[in-house]
Amino acid sequence: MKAISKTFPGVKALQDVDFDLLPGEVHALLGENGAGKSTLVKIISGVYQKDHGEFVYKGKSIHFSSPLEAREAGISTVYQELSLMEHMDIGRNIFLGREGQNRILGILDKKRIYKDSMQYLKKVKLNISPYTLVKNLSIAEKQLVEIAKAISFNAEVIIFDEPTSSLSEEEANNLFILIEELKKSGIGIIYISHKMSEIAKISDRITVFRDGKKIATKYTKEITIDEVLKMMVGREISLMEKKIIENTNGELLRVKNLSKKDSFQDISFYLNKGEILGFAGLVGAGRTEVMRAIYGADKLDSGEIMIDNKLVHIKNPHQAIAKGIVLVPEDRKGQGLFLNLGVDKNITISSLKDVSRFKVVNNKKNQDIAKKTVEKMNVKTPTIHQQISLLSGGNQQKCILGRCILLNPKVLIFDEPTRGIDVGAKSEIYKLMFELAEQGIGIIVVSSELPEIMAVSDRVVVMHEGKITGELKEDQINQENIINYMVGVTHYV
Amino acid sequence: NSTAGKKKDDGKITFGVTFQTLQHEFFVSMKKGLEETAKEHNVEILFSDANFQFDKQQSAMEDFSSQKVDAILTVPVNSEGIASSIKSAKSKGIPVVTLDIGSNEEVEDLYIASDNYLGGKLAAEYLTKTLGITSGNIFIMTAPEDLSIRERVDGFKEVLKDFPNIKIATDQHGGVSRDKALQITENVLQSNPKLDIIFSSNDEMTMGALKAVQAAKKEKDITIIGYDLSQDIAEEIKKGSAIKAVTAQDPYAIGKAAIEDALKLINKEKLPKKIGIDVKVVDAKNIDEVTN
Amino acid sequence: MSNLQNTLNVRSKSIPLNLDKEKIGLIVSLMALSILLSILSPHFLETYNLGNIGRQTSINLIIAIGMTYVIISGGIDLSVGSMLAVVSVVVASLMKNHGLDIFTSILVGVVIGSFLGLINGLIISNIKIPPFIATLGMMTIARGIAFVYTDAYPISGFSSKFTFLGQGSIFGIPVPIIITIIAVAIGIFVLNNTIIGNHIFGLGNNEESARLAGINIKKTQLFIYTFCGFMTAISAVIVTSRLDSGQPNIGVSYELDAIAAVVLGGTSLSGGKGSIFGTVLGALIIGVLNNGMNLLSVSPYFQLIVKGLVILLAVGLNTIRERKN
Amino acid sequence: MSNLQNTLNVRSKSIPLNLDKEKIGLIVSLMALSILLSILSPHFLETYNLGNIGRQTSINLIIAIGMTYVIISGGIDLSVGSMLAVVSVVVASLMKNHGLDIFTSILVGVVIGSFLGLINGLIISNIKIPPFIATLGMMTIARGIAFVYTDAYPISGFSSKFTFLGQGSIFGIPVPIIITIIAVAIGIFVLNNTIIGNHIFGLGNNEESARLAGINIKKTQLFIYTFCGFMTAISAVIVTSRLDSGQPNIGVSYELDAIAAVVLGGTSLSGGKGSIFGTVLGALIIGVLNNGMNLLSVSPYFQLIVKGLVILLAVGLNTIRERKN
Ligand SMILES: Nc1ncnc2c1ncn2[C@@H]1O[C@H](COP(=O)(O)OP(=O)(O)OP(=O)(O)O)[C@@H](O)[C@H]1O
Ligand SMILES: Nc1ncnc2c1ncn2[C@@H]1O[C@H](COP(=O)(O)OP(=O)(O)OP(=O)(O)O)[C@@H](O)[C@H]1O
Ligand SMILES: [Mg+2]
Ligand SMILES: [Mg+2]
Repeated sequence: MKAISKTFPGVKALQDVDFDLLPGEVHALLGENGAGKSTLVKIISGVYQKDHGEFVYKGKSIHFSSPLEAREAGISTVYQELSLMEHMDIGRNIFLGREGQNRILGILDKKRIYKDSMQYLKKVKLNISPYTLVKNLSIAEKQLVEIAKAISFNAEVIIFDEPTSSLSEEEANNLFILIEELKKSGIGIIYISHKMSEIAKISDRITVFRDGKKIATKYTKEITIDEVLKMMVGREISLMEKKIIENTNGELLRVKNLSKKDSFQDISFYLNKGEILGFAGLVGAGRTEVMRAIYGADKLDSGEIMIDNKLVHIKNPHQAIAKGIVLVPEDRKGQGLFLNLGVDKNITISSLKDVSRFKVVNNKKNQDIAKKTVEKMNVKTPTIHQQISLLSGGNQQKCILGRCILLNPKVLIFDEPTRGIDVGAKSEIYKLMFELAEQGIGIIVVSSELPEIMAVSDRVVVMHEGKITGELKEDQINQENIINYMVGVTHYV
Repeated sequence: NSTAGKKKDDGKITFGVTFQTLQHEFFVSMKKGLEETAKEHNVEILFSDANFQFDKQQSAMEDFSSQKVDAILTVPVNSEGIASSIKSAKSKGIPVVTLDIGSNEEVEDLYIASDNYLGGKLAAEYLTKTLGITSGNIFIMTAPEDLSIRERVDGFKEVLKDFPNIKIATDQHGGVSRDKALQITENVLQSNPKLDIIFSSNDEMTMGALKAVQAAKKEKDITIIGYDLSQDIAEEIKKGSAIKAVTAQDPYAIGKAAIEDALKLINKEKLPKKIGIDVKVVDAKNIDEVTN
Repeated sequence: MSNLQNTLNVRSKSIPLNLDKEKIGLIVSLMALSILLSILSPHFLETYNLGNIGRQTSINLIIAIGMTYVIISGGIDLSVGSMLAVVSVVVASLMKNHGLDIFTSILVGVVIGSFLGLINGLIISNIKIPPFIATLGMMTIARGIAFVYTDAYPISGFSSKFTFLGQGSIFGIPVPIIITIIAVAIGIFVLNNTIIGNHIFGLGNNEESARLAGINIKKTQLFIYTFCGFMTAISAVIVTSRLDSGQPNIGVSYELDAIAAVVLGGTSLSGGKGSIFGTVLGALIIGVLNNGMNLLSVSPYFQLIVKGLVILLAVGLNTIRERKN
Repeated sequence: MSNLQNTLNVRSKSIPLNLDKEKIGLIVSLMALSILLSILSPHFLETYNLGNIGRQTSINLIIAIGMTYVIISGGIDLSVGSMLAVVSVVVASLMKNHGLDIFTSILVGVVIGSFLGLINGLIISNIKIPPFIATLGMMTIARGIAFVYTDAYPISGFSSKFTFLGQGSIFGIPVPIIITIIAVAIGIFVLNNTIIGNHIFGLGNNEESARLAGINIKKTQLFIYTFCGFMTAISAVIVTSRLDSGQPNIGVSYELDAIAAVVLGGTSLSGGKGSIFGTVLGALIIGVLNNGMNLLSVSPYFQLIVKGLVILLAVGLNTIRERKN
């Protein structure tokens, strides 16, 4: 691939990227969130079309206009987002769309489907009947089914976009053995992951992306992890320093022994006024679920929540807001935005009460508030009536932040606050967090980006498989310590 | 042969006709009577089908008023709701004739119909006197939301009072349509194995009842008396099926009379307020002369 | 003072006359249809006929206002026709059989209509039965209630004060039209200028986002279906007065007319966007079409075909245009 | 998961009857209802009455098979009742007025039914009008066509060979029941054992993922709505034969009965899951309920209330149970 570029509204996802893959090689893509890895991979697999550049496959310049074409040409992909049919069984999922179109009368060859599926499931070491419905599987099992599906195409190129993000160590190791086998049979593999140890273990070459640009391609053997990290982060994270608040004025929030079956157990921590508490952990560690439970979005099985040393019972987000807890959800599109509505309505929908009398909204005041928020948050939008779906991700995120701040929270929980957001916007959001902290608001930041956690947190809580494995303060906060807790190693502190 | 009605500038007389439904053979025959007679008299007719919706009928009558028709002929969706529409049309100087069903406030200029209550009585008398059946279990298939059907059933039951040995096994809603009546009769036959007689209060239900009786192979055991004649029923009576007789209205005659009398009405001829069209019981003996 | 501002505000901005392309398309269709009809029939443009169109449209339009709320929120209400019948017979029976005064009778009727809507809302928000099924159940049950309550007899003949509501005029404007205008104004105001109106849009856009934004989903759904029941009850009073009769079998298939008006007016069946003004246009197009076909004496069977084609055409053109953008 | 479990799993799940908890719940409800009725009415369990239930259920059930496909795919078909009327009058008129033989008449009728379904499919897949609106349009248009075609007269009186289809028996089993069993078998087979069946589920689960998987969405939708038209046409032939008459006004509100059967049977209105076996149970529950209420002479108005409550109850229990898992 030569000089590939791709622009989305508001984001230059890829700029002049070169990339090559040899048969029988594992080529790893590295880079922070939003660096453009998935975008490149989606161009290769025909989901997106490149804006510029050339794509050469097996010696020929080629263009895929649909995922189907790419797959037929021998490129198969495990996407970052799962795409299985929940109400169908595993076998049917694996063979959906290619049940053998040439058979007379279009009758399903069930025997083959389930027998072959069983084979592929064996390869990924998933010991489950292919008749099991996908909706009954855990996330990890679903991920394995996606992988089984990808290898079932007998492709020449297989792309894995963060395949281990929700796998246990053992499951991941099985995958590595499988990848080794695929490699031996001459298949080229593109592998994306945030986990350095994996990359070191299985990849032959590494390409590092940063902000849509390719930084370098190196042989794995010739480079150290530290060097890679430096390339990934690259820039100095030159953020505004947070002013240390002299006296953190005591405790704001305390949770005790929160548990929810199959999600998290015995979660206890506290948050002080003006403090920023980071929550680190691998994807699937259960951080989101803890926060949603505190916010009343999901039910808790047991545990206590105290605000200002008073026990509170929160049954839904409405009550949480009334008690001063506000959550910025991780899935912007699915849980935050109202895509058909304007910027103004998206910003003010939670705080209409403040500009209302007898439930009638003073639209003028409301518009003023929306306008002020847009200015304050530096949202780039032509007018405040612009439909929010037309804004770039970062600007959308700022609108949701604006909405949350209008609620005058005591405790503000950010779940992946900068997911898919460009560098400039990121530092603006950090700046905002610091400002809020200075005003005495307690902030929790859940993030899968270590640099982010390290840059903003006064204190870091680390979770692993639904449990808190450690808590780090001040000079203890460094990459090594966090990663250790993240993978479940517990140290003496 | 009558050019009596000529008075409008364009020389053409126009009547607006609203039906409660045109999805029923009875009214389609009436429509034929109206159309053919209108042609004879060089009258133009505008048709509207309310499809059993009261307000749709009202709208149609208002629209006719807008068009300044010379008279409105209406088969009310029912006798209760129509009065206000009639009054409103009359206030615009348009005479109104009701067909088959009258308004309960009797505000129309002319009401042309067959007597449903009498028809019900005639049916019962045919059963008890002509056929001489004075005992047994009877299933009466009704549809009480329809006033004319209710009158038929009331008339029928009135006569039955004198025959205590005829027991009403069940008295059920026949669903008005053929398919519903078929299903209901099947079930009634099931719960009343000793049924002897069925009285059905409209033609489609009569056919549904017959099909159920035939399917149960009880054609020999059960006597069906119906109300209203349709082509299908005429065939069955001729064939000598379980339908022994029906009270026949003459919808074509109602239509014909409607045009003729409406013309008289706009020429200010004197007319009685109500004109009755004959009903009679039709059985195998007189079926040929009636259908010809 | 802020009240004044509010009012001004209403006038200047939030009035729905937010004339986007879609609405302009509808207005053009409506005008084209009207011009065509006024050429084909000399009676079409007469004042009396315009009054007819208004009176005839009012019943559907008032229901369609409630239906717009329901559909914007991502739901559907199949039970409006049956609820209308229940209110119609209750109001009639209170006046006629129980000798209550007009005002109380109407009040009770409206309360009952709203209550039936509330039950819809409870079933949908608490038991979480999908709106299609919940209101399908209510449709059957309420129809049964209307029949059982009256034993299938219509109840007729009210005082002229009552029939004035459906048949009378004030300053030459038919009362049903005046009521409709008020209902439209309320419908627009609540949807655009109140908290709950904003929440309805939020709910229809994305239920999960709405919940996390602190919107009380249950309360919002209860309001929506109650409001739809309320509007249906208003419509029921007009029908009852117009017919001078409470009818247990009135309103059959009214839900389809109301849904058609809403969808013609550009409100998306998948929820999240729409406007009352669009619904007004949609209802008017249907009303004008019906009136016109009557005036032109199109065969009643053929009218069905034309109506179906017009719905497909209008929605189809819209869909095609949207896809092009 | 252990090996034993695996084998069990494989065995139990490969049978299409897939007896999950939901189905067992339905079977229990059906049996409870039947036991209750056989206590209340001595005639309920007689062979002849069971035949009645079968005959009466067959018409709804055959339509509901097609409707199941539509709903699993995430759509809806409101036009089945009107399509049924068109086929009914066409078949009747071909035999009676045009003197065609039975076989050709039925064939043409079935082709026309499938063709109307195909048009639904074309409107939905190509113009992308939502199924609710597309089939609402077809519902109105097809009804109009049935009336225009016959001028509203029923067409009656066929040869006994034809009426045998609706009224006759083979080895004591009513022919409609035999036809229904074949239709059910086809319905189950196509849905579970063919590629297109697999694609229907895929489409209903997630249209976008289905497209990514290379499923031809248009072709699948065309098939689904054509199939629904086809099944409706089969049902139309049975109705016509049972009534010995082609009726332009038959089938009004049949869509609601069919949808109710499908949803009672556990097929989700939001698509992606469901089964023909569930639909069979759903249709039987409705059929037994109707039959039982007739046997017990329940007032028809009260029947409406009971029917609505049963639908709400069945779907409600299901929803509550699902939420608990
Ligand atoms: N469909 C889209 N529309 C608009 N912007 C997009 C779209 N897809 C991706 N982007 C943006 O393009 C940029 C690159 O995204 P991409 O998914 O390639 O990142 P990534 O390197 O895979 O990150 P991650 O590690 O989070 O998976 C991001 O800023 C993202 O917000
Ligand atoms: N949609 C889902 N369905 C089923 N299980 C889920 C789902 N989302 C998360 N889980 C499971 O819940 C657990 C916790 O996930 P959660 O999203 O809370 O983790 P997290 O630490 O916030 O990770 P992330 O970085 O993905 O947000 C994991 O075991 C995961 O497999
Ligand atoms: Mg990615
Ligand atoms: Mg998370």
